[in-house]
Amino acid sequence: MISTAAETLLSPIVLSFVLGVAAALARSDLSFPEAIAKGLSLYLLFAIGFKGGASIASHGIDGRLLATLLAGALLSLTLPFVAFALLRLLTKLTVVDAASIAAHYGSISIVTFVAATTLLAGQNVEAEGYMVAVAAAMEAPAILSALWIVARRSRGGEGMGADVWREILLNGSIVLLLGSFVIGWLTGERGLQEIAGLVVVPFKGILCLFLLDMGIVAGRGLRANGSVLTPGVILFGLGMPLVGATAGLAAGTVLGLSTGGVTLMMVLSASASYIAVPAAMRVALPEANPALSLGLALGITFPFNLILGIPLYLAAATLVAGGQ
Amino acid sequence: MISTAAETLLSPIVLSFVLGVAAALARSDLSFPEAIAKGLSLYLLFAIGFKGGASIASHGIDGRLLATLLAGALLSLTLPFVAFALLRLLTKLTVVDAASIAAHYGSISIVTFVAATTLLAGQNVEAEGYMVAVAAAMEAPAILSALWIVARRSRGGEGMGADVWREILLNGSIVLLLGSFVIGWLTGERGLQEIAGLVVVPFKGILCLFLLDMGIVAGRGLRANGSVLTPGVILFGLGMPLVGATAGLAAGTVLGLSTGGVTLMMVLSASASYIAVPAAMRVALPEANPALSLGLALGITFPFNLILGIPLYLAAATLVAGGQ
Amino acid sequence: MISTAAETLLSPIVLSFVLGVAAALARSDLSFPEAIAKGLSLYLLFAIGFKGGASIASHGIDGRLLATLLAGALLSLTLPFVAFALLRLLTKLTVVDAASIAAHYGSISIVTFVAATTLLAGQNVEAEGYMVAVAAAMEAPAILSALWIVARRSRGGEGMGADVWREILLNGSIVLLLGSFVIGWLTGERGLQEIAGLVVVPFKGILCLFLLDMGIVAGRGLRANGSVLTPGVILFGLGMPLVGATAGLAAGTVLGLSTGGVTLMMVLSASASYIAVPAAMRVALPEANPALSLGLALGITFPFNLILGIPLYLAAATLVAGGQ
Amino acid sequence: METHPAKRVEIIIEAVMERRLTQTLSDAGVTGYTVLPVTGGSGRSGYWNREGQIGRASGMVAVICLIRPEKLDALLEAAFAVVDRHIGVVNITDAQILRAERF
Amino acid sequence: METHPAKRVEIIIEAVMERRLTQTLSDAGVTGYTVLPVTGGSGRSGYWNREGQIGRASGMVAVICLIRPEKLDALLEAAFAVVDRHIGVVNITDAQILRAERF
Amino acid sequence: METHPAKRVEIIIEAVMERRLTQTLSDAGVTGYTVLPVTGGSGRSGYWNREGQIGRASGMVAVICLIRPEKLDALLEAAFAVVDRHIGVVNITDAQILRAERF
Ligand SMILES: Nc1ncnc2c1ncn2[C@@H]1O[C@H](COP(=O)(O)O)[C@@H](O)[C@H]1O
Ligand SMILES: Nc1ncnc2c1ncn2[C@@H]1O[C@H](COP(=O)(O)O)[C@@H](O)[C@H]1O
Ligand SMILES: Nc1ncnc2c1ncn2[C@@H]1O[C@H](COP(=O)(O)O)[C@@H](O)[C@H]1O
Ligand code: NA
Ligand code: NA
Ligand code: NA
Repeated sequence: MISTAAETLLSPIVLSFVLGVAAALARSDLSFPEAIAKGLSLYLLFAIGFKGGASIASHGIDGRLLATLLAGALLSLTLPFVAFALLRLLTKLTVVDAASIAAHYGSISIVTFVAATTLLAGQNVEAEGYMVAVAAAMEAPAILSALWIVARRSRGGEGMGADVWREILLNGSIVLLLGSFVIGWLTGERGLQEIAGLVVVPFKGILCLFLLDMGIVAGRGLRANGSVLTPGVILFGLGMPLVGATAGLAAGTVLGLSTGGVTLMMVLSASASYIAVPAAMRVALPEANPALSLGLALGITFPFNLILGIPLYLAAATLVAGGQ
Repeated sequence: MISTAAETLLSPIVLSFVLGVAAALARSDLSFPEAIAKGLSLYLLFAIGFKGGASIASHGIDGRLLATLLAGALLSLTLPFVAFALLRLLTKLTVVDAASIAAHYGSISIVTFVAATTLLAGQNVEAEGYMVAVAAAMEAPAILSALWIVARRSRGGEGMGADVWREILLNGSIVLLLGSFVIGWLTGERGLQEIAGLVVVPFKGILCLFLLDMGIVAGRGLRANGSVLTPGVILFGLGMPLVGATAGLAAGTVLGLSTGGVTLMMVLSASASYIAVPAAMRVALPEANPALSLGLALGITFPFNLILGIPLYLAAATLVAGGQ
Repeated sequence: MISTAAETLLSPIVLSFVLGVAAALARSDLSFPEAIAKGLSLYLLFAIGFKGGASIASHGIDGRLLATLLAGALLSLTLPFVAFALLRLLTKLTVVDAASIAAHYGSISIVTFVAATTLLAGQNVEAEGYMVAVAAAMEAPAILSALWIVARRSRGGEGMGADVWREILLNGSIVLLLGSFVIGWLTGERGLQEIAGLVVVPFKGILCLFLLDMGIVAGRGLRANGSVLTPGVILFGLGMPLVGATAGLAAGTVLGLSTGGVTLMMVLSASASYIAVPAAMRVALPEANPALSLGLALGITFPFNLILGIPLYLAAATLVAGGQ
Repeated sequence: METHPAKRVEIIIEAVMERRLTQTLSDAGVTGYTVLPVTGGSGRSGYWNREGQIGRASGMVAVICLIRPEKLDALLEAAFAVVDRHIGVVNITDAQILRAERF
Repeated sequence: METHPAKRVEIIIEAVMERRLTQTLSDAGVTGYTVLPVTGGSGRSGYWNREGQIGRASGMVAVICLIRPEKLDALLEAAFAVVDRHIGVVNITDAQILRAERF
Repeated sequence: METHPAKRVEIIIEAVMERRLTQTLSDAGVTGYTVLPVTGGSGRSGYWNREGQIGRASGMVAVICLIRPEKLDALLEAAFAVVDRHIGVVNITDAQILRAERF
């Protein structure tokens, strides 16, 4: 496991993130235009969805698909309660702030998922193609739980109409991920070969550029708002991934997923959203401090998962689910 | 032909467009930044132009080049009259609106051309490399005809100075298409090999992303302005491509083009502009409703050509021009 | 050498630049969105830095590295004095304008460097991987010299605080270049293979697109402000690169670099900054006319180096340093 | 040239609220508005900028409405309902407009 | 600080007409203007936004001119000639400027 | 709705000077501002636009500050110190604001 961690640390992917953080902390003006950052994220979603679908098309679908989707949604629905309880224990945050953070941690970070897939592939660990769909299924339920917590505990929270729900369920990243998953499924191996020049060849390099940008954003966030990250909050940001990963390990093992699948289930549960949920929280819980949840998700938990978490989860999954 | 159509339908290219339309109709916020959309279109123009030129360089130039260019320009010049007559027959549109639409249909849609080239290549049907230059030659003449119609029939129309003409003839997409065509021609097979990593390897995948964006824009247009598309207008949007394609078939056959060449001639004649002509019409015929012409070109005719038209035109060209 | 020049001239890289200039001079509206242009430049910096680092990792580091870095910094520090003297001799520019231009010419143009590396590789001439680091080391010192000249000769110049110096030394392009150089070094050949699909495969094609954009910007600059380029100024723009290249040739030979290394040392010395220094000059010497220095660097010296300079420098380096 | 008095209302609001704001304005009978991008800013909740961001959570937009003076109150009520709990500032200036028949 | 009265004219017009407008302004002796991007809007001709668009047909821009009050009429005449048949709105506010010698 | 008088100061300045300007404003006690992108313009130093540019040397930005009238002078002094030797224009308009407690 230690050698895996070292290898992870020396992967261009991780180093690119580190470079971004360092540049931002040193106050370099290195930055990506907003349009480029968005373009990179559209690319990653399209590619990862497509490859997931194509992999299903060639490996056949698995009886576990439905059960895994359900398990993912359930994890997303329940983890916010755990996160909320932990936050109330460890910190003095308001109900609204704690609930907002809990929503982030119940949901998932697709780029952590992408990085994990890539690092697993680099060690020849394959996973079920439909884990991409599971990722999509885990994005939204956590929001529901967080709003329910707020509704019960405080008078905050804006009451989310059907309109807001449609918006969350049809948010761009979910639609693109699932849409390209379906396209990959329909066109299969042949479709993959047709567009491998885009979705496979430059994939890892583009992931590096994306992580470089994420590093810059994370570093700038830490520099500007690092002070909101009190020790209790940071402790949560390091501990909650382990709690989530344990839940994911249990679920993945019970479902009988492959080692790679279990690892990804752990990664999803351990990761915290930094695109979809932040926007939803601005709409639904405007009183929550965005610097707090974003700083935590992007500045603490994301690097933790990227650098230490993924090798750790793989080791645990290998131990429990058996060698590959 | 039916199997070709099915294959077309299941190509990632077509499915990406469908995904975009579906996302927009479902009111997802999935969208591409304007800069990325423009960047993708610059890439496609550069790549298709370059490859066309390189193909000429290696296959040698054909006595038919000049005649084909001329025929293209003539088609672009005459088709607007047919389109205008059809519109007056089928719809109650004003002279200015009908003329503006006619300009769009006399001109061409470069992305339809690119998609056709790609789908043809997928079936090992090659075409003359200079069809790219023919596409460029067909962009502008239709505008002239439309303005002539308006000048004769109504008092609208802004009188286009030399200034406006230079602007249309030197519009970015024509210049990039022809420019990269010349570069491809000059640098030949060797130049192509040097930059194949950009203009060949990821080409099809980037086309998918571009069509995804076009689908989103088309779907949003249909949702916002679908009501302007009365049955008569829609009928025109489906019938005019067939009229154009027939003219293209005749011209291509008389010119003695290859099966692929005839198909592309049909595609060009059948397609309707959605970049160059709309901008020109805003300048020259500001009274024309842009939602109408753009909705028709992008929302009706483009998908029709992409999904049904291209396989149909290929079948017709094969029948008339003989197997490959 | 003549055949090399002809080959250079017919490379898609050079022709793309020419196309951009032609389009702008013809007043076409062909243009790249700002975000795309920035994205392309980030890509080039990342790729060239990474490949330089990876090359060191596999070829081992060279005792000459430190000496070469030092020599580069010294050249950057001294060339502005030569440039300033030349300008006072050849033109009637103010002290501030002359000093600002001198800063541009003491510093380097990374895209000229990238183009040279690419053209050299096309002729199987390899260079020391650490030349990328030398390029970074040569960016800033020239600014110091220019400000010193102004401080001594006139009352202009804004006094650059520590703050401004940090800004210049940590400017985005230096940080990205050096950062990716280090990543390439750390991850080595294996890292390069992982992301070759991005940093190698499409590299040359992306360079073409970037040069197309640079051509457009250069052409527009010439059209808008060409009148500031008096004969004396133009003479400087053509002569200074030769002076710089000679200094680079001497330094490279004394250092005992390979033919490729000497050529790149000449290219760096001969080239003029058009990203980092212009921004620094706007801050530090706002009275200097930016149209002048930018027009000269981008409109005269860059094309000169690209088309004539690079083959000339290679020939000279071959002559002096001996065939590869 | 003939000009007509109007009010120019400029609402700087979180990007995530753009659609809600414009919807509310439409419902309040505001027939026209223009949206400008915003790249950064600072206020009580600190400094932000859009560089490198991909989500809409941290950006803002500026919405400009030109309206007849008598419609001002309706517009402000509507805008306030949306802005109230959210980050954002609203300013109103007296303006003159051409082609008043359009407003 | 010393300030001087001026007019701030804001013209929101179709992107395709930008060059024609600024050319006309120059011809009318307007020495300075600034162009801001616009990402979306709504008016009598409905809602639009720039996302995913590649052509210039459907976008707009905002052109801001600061001028001495006495030049206002000339500017408005010039602007109106371009805006007249096209989509667009024009508003004028009273402003104060620094460094009047520049205008 | 209750509104409060304020000043709307719009500073159009070189992009390279943005950080210096906002820093100076903060130092002068200006608590809020918003930065808008600018795509092109024209003035005594000629025409420019951002298309295809990659450096910050040739672009500008517009910084909008809403402030209480009594703070105007302090702001203008601070802004002038930065703008003085640089390209840029400053205009001030009278405005009304909602939620004055925020300013
Ligand atoms: N006084 C002001 N003038 C201009 N813009 C402001 C002002 N105050 C706040 N803003 C804008 O509104 C955003 C949120 O403000 P706040 O809610 O005070 O954090 C800031 O980031 C600015 O973009
Ligand atoms: N009252 C208004 N206030 C601000 N912008 C407007 C207004 N009316 C129109 N616009 C802008 O001008 C564009 C065209 O307006 P229209 O010609 O009414 O469709 C709209 O899309 C808006 O961007
Ligand atoms: N009168 C004006 N109205 C609006 N913007 C202006 C004006 N004068 C100058 N500007 C802006 O300030 C920039 C620099 O102006 P200048 O220093 O006069 O070259 C121009 O490119 C415009 O963006
Ligand atoms: Na999670
Ligand atoms: Na056509
Ligand atoms: Na130099």
